[in-house]
Amino acid sequence: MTMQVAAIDVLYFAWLRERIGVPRERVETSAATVRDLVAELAGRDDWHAAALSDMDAVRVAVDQRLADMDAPLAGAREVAFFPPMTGG
Amino acid sequence: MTMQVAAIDVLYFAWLRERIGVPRERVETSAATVRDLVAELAGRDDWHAAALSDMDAVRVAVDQRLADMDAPLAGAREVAFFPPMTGG
Amino acid sequence: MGPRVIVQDAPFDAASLLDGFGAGAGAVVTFSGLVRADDGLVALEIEHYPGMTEAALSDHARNAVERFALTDALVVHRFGRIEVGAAIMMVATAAPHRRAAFEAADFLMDWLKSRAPFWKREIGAEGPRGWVAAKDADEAALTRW
Amino acid sequence: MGPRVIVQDAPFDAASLLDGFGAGAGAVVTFSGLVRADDGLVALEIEHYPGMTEAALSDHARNAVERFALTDALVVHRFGRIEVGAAIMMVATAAPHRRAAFEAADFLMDWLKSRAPFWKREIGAEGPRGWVAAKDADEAALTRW
Repeated sequence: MTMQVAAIDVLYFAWLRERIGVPRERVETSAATVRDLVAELAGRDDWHAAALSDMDAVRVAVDQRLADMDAPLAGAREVAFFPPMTGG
Repeated sequence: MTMQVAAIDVLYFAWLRERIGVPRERVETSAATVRDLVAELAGRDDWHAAALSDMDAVRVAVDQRLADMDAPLAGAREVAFFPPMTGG
Repeated sequence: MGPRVIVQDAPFDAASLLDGFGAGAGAVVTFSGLVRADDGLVALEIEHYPGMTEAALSDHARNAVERFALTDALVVHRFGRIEVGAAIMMVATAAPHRRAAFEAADFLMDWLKSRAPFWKREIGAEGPRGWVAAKDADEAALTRW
Repeated sequence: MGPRVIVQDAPFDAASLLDGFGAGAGAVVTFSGLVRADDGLVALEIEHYPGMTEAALSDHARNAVERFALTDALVVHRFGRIEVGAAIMMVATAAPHRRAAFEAADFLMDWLKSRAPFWKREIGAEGPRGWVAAKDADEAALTRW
């Protein structure tokens, strides 16, 4: 299987946005799943590592739909990380 | 025990009002309970008798509070008979 | 200040009654009952028991306030002729949190359906029809509380 | 015509949004969530996920319409700074009968609390406080449906 490298927009909200320091960034990645992408991002710097260290406290959306750590990223354009929602 | 004769306003609502033909009437009665009063009223004429023949289909209020057939009438000024309520 | 209870034959303006309702609360629930155009119905005629109606609604609204720790409650119910599409009644409840506001509105409605002295008659194009029969389900609903 | 979904930072006028809502229905339920002045709170700041928010609310409102056979549904949610006493959001549901209208509003709220991409932060007189933590109870409430 060939490694596909794709450009994905990664978005952060609420305290993830604050701790990572940017609301969004474009990453070139060959990550096949959300879990792979998290591992890559956590390797970027201490802030990414800290924010993504406890993924039980983080929710994920792939192309604006809630997803889990095993969700495939083939064809995905946008992945968002955020805390559990507190709407209403 | 002495028989107390009292004047009580008897009110009828909805189909009881229509079948009995009046919305209210004043009765002189020595009825000790709602059950006694119903027996007296049913003896007045065929319309009262018909309207009060099935008390399972009739609700009662004594002095504007829901009551049952055994409720005492001592001191009562107003007794109302009506079908099950259909508010809301 | 107790809950507000309104019994009237005139239409009511929900928006103005709710203006400022629930100030300071975190959750406000309203329920409105409207006349549906079922089976060629053109209106409902609602009879009530003047005096008992107001007292019973006030008692029950106070019960709801106490039981669900409401910060505000409102009950409005019309009588007389009510055209299809118009509102028959409305309850509103305010509480710090949503669960209490929802449950109190539900509780008020269950009680209103079978314990408030109102009787509905249907009016068709041909004139008055029979009195609406009480539903066993409405009576049974009261056992939830 | 699908349910109406509004996501905006400006305050909304509940009365005008509800004008004509639920025409033809027998039962209309509304729920409004307001900012409470707890612990010296002066405002909430609400962050959202533009694009996903609107899509998720629309999807869920359509689910509610289908599941509870609603005749109408409305979801309004603000973002940005919202002062104490102001409305954060409102849902409204219309159905032939009250049970469906109540349950649908309750369902929409349970979902909104933990599945719609909004995040609340408290603002005190001293400035921004921390992000509001999600409640286990809100997550658990979703298993009711």
